[in-house]
Amino acid sequence: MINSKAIQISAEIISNKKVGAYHHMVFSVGEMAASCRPGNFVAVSVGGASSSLVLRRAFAIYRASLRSDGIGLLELVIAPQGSGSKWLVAQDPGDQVDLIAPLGTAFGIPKEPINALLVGGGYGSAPLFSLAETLKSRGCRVDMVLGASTAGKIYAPLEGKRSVNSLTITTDDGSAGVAGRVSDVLSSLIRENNVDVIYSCGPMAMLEAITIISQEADVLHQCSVEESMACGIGVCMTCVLPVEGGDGVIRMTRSCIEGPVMDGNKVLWNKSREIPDGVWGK
Amino acid sequence: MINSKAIQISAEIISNKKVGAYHHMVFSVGEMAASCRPGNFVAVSVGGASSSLVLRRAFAIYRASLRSDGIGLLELVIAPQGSGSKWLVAQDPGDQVDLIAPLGTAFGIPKEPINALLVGGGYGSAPLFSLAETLKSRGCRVDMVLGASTAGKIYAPLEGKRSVNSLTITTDDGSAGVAGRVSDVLSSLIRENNVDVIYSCGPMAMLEAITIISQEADVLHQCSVEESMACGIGVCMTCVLPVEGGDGVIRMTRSCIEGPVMDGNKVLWNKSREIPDGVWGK
Amino acid sequence: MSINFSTSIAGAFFANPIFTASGCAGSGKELSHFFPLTSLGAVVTKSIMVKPRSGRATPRMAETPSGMLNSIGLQGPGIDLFLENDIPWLRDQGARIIISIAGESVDDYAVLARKLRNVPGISALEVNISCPNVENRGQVFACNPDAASAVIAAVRRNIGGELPIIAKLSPDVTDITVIAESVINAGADGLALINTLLGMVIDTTSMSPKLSQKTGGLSGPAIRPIAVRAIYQVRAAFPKIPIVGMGGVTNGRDAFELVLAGANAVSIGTATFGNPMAAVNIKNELEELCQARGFSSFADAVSFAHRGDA
Amino acid sequence: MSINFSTSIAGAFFANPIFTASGCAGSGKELSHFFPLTSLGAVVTKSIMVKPRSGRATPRMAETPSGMLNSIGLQGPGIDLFLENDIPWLRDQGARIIISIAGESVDDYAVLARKLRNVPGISALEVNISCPNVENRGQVFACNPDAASAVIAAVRRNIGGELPIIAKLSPDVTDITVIAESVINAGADGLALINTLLGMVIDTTSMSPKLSQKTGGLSGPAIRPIAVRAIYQVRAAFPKIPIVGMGGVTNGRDAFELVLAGANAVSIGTATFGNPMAAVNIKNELEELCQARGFSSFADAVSFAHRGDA
Ligand SMILES: Cc1cc2nc3c(=O)[nH]c(=O)nc-3n(C[C@H](O)[C@H](O)[C@H](O)COP(=O)(O)OP(=O)(O)OC[C@H]3O[C@@H](n4cnc5c(N)ncnc54)[C@H](O)[C@@H]3O)c2cc1C
Ligand SMILES: Cc1cc2nc3c(=O)[nH]c(=O)nc-3n(C[C@H](O)[C@H](O)[C@H](O)COP(=O)(O)OP(=O)(O)OC[C@H]3O[C@@H](n4cnc5c(N)ncnc54)[C@H](O)[C@@H]3O)c2cc1C
Ligand SMILES: Cc1cc2nc3c(=O)[nH]c(=O)nc-3n(C[C@H](O)[C@H](O)[C@H](O)COP(=O)(O)O)c2cc1C
Ligand SMILES: Cc1cc2nc3c(=O)[nH]c(=O)nc-3n(C[C@H](O)[C@H](O)[C@H](O)COP(=O)(O)O)c2cc1C
Ligand code: FES
Ligand code: FES
Repeated sequence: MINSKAIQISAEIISNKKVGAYHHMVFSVGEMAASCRPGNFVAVSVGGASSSLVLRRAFAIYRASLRSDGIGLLELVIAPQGSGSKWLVAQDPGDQVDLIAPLGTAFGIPKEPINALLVGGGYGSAPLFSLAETLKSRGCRVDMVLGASTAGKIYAPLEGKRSVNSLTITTDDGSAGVAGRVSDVLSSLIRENNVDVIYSCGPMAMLEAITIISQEADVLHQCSVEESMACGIGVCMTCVLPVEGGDGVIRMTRSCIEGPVMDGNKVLWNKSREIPDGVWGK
Repeated sequence: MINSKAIQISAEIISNKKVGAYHHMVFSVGEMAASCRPGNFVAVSVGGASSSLVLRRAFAIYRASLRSDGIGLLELVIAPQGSGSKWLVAQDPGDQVDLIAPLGTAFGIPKEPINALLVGGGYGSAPLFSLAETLKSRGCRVDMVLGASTAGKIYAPLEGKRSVNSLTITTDDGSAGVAGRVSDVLSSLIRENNVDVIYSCGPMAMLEAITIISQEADVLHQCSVEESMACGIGVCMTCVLPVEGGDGVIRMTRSCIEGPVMDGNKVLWNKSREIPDGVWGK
Repeated sequence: MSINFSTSIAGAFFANPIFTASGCAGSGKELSHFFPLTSLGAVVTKSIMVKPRSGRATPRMAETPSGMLNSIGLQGPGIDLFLENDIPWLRDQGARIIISIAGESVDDYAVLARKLRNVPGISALEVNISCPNVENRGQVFACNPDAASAVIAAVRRNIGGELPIIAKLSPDVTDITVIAESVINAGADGLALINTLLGMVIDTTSMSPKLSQKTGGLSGPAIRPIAVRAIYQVRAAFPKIPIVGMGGVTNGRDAFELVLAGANAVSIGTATFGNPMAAVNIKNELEELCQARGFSSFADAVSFAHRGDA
Repeated sequence: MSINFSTSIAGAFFANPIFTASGCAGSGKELSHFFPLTSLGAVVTKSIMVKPRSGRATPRMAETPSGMLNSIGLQGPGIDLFLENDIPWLRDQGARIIISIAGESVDDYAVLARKLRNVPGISALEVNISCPNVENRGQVFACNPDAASAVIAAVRRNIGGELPIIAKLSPDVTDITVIAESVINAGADGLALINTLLGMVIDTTSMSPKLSQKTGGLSGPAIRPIAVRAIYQVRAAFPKIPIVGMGGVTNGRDAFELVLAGANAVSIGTATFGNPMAAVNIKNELEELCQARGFSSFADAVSFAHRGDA
């Protein structure tokens, strides 16, 4: 079922700052901020009154906090890509935006202090910093790997860096950190830090690569997937991917409702534009 | 042919002020301002980058002036009606708008000093004030009648009033000036002021009523018509109305090219959603 | 002044004329998080098939100017699980239910009709015939008058009783009134107009069709002028047939447009993706608009744009 | 790196693949105020008929979400005045000319073809068959394979010589490949896809159809997914037939989409109303895009989305 805390509100933009390739945007959302968990996302209406854009856009919640004076802030990190995200980052403080949040599943937080490795690709780092803070507050060891094609696409704010034990950066072009992909550095980090759980967020190909490594290393892997979403609230069936359920049956599963955070080992990473054999109802 | 001075430019909004039911908007258009004549119009692109609005909107030029320092200003008076005009009046100073101007025909300015009666309905007063100034500068007597449904829809700025010999106001609801329609006061004004030419701009029904009165009184009638326009530059054929040409043939004539200012006596005011008999090619 | 805002479709009564569109509201569960389903005239469920169905591979959607393409491929649990889980839940909500069915053969539809004939609490059956007919080289039933009427006749024979049958037509035909006539003759009590138009988007980066299935159904405001035209044409040809209109309705004005053209009820599809409250908002706006235009009964507004027609 | 950006349609050569769309640029005069007509591949003139024609009463247009309806009704001076005034002027500009013709009977088309057979300086003939056939209860020629092929056969017989005939098809049919096949068999050298879709807008204030003629043709970005699908389908069925694509193209990306689907040239219609420079901008953007995707020749990009098809 849909996240039971989800509400639709008109939120005022409090700030909008360009940070590298991204925009960091803050919205005033009142008490709803208190019900957001790391991993949840928001669905934002884009384009304004006479827009040709009919669908909402999904963005991971970077941070959400309800202050003691009752002001609730929700923060997003947005990569301007197509017309919707470009419209959003062009809005000014004081403008209102219609958003629905919190949506989807959250990263599972262990009861015991464990060793966690957080892996983000591009803007996929967005939900990981609040996750890191939560894990730290539970006494976990938190190491982080962030990868991107190039230095400008690494989103790693200062205050974020402080909340992790170590931060490794990889870039495809070597312009920052290790030249290569996040998957290149994972195995050694898992070994060195005795990792129990990998938390990841980023492009699907990266999540697939991490799944393979996590299976070899026999560690848990919670990943936040990213499928094209038309509604974000579970009614359109566009955001599905094949996932093995608790009953062992593989179903085309809505990532906006049973995700975006999923058990990486249960996902059939299918990039072949086909329904894999064995899926229920094929 | 298309107005030979027409150019397409990206113009910065200099100011945007609400005045009664309208918005008075000023655009920086450079030297083009010098080629605008009373009666010409502009075609404005509306809705922004991801807009669902595909057509330009036409607005009469309220005033245009090229200052000695080279700054050219173009002023419009805009009634927020549907999505395009509402979008336009919601833009802020500093924003850029794509516009094409000057377009269409201008009011004919007599060489001799004559007695002119200017008649405007609603925002139809927009082009009449600069016309009044021009006529005054040629030594003409200029009387003006402005009508609207209600007081708030009379657009008659102070500086405008100064440029006319008399100003009569009519409102349907009697909330300002004479209760009734502009056509109710015309005959007596024509007589009293010895009017030679009527210049008019407003709803088509008003123009038709004025045509009848002008024919009875045997005065010339130049009117600015308002047909739905898709392109404003003569290529779509949506803006036509039946007009008798110099050769006596009635043709479906483009009001964006051979108008908006036309000889009222040559227009077949046809409100019956039919092509009148006698039109060429019927 | 209050207005009689109820409507009826072939004897089935609905408190108001705004429905969900099939496939755009699941079985109502998620939307019930945002509003009580009883506030709508009816919930039209996602087209259900005989067997469980995985649907198509992703990508299943592409946004288009003022619209979208989808190729969900009728993902669903199959009629048995649907009747076990979804229908009881909907009944518990007190919602009016219209069940949409889809098949790959005339026989599929017959099977579905038999499974539904004694199910209590259903107000009407919507028969989605915009499906490829596996027995006829995949030609869509709704694109052929004979195939379309064969489906409706089979449903009519097997459904028994009073349940109104609404045939949902595709606009992808040369003359929609021909298809309308054939399904009416075969026993349809009402029509749903329109299903999506066949469209395609090519991704200019990968330089291949964006959807895994290449083509998909175009919906949203972009197609509203087609929906209005189709409804108007069919209404002109069949003055009495109940019509459920749909296609690009996003606000009360749009719904009113379809009503004036001839719709006795209006289904809301794609607009819900942009705004979960869309259907409820549209209902309120439509009611206000009908009142503002001086109608004391919604029924008087239906087909009003035809007044004065020969 | 420069690219061979020329294209050819059934032997007619064009320096670049961007044309105006018929009815959206008059005879080029007004646009020539904004850019030299020689910068486009061709000017496709407004469909001309045998006699002068007043067109329809206003309102003739309504804006729709990401599109517009029009019912101009083929206003024009008739073929004689057209050949006297417009064509010499266009030739003087050095523009490549494609003449679009329209008729109300097969005979009209035959007459037009004869009038055009010896006119110099024309690159191709576009035959607009989306017109009501007065001899067949007003059914649109393009909606019936026999009527469509009768028109093309008549033009073929009467035009003589080498002038390529491009048949312009309507998307308002159940299967556009059937119409394509019939006109190809009747002698069409190329196809223009697509004409507008039949739509309607009802004014919710007057509560009547907004256009004087009730229905009108839907164009603009809203219909682009339909155009891409139609072009793709026809290209898949007829790998060699030259196709002039059109429908909702507003920028280079859109044009590229139609090219990948199978268009050998792309006509720009409604976009010109929003921006007189649209066609020229699109030409420049398309050339850049083809280069950016690594094509050294425009021809290689045509139908590229079909690579790997069975
Ligand atoms: C759960 C989730 C979390 C996300 N978090 C972030 C984030 O924190 N920061 C960020 O910048 N982006 C994030 N994205 C991606 C973001 O949704 C897309 O970049 C955005 O939708 C693109 O919209 P557009 O209008 O700019 O592009 P367009 O290409 O014009 O979009 C067209 C359509 O495709 C969909 N679409 C396009 N790209 C994507 C994509 N990558 N994922 C899903 N749908 C897509 C859009 O929603 C829209 O419906 C997230 C996506 C999901 C599903
Ligand atoms: C020559 C001319 C001069 C004009 N001068 C002014 C002026 O000075 N101030 C002012 O406020 N308005 C003026 N108008 C009217 C103005 O063009 C319309 O109010 C405006 O186009 C409405 O656009 P919209 O998006 O708000 O409405 P919508 O109803 O959303 O517009 C839909 C479509 O219909 C067309 N349309 C709608 N109403 C009109 C109309 N009344 N006239 C022409 N086209 C219309 C629009 O251009 C658009 O293409 C003028 C119109 C013309 C033709
Ligand atoms: C994602 C999606 C799924 C759909 N699934 C179905 C379906 O299962 N059965 C059906 O009859 N119509 C289906 N439709 C069509 C809609 O019910 C509706 O007829 C169409 O989308 C036009 O309405 P709209 O523009 O309001 O969306 C679907 C449409 C969409 C967008
Ligand atoms: C105002 C208008 C007039 C048109 N007139 C004609 C015409 O005379 N002949 C013709 O073949 N097509 C005509 N068309 C159709 C266009 O040529 C084109 O096929 C269609 O509009 C789709 O392209 P677009 O979306 O780029 O406009 C007209 C379209 C519009 C909008
Ligand atoms: S995005 Fe609509 S069901 Fe998930
Ligand atoms: S508005 Fe297009 S021809 Fe006049």
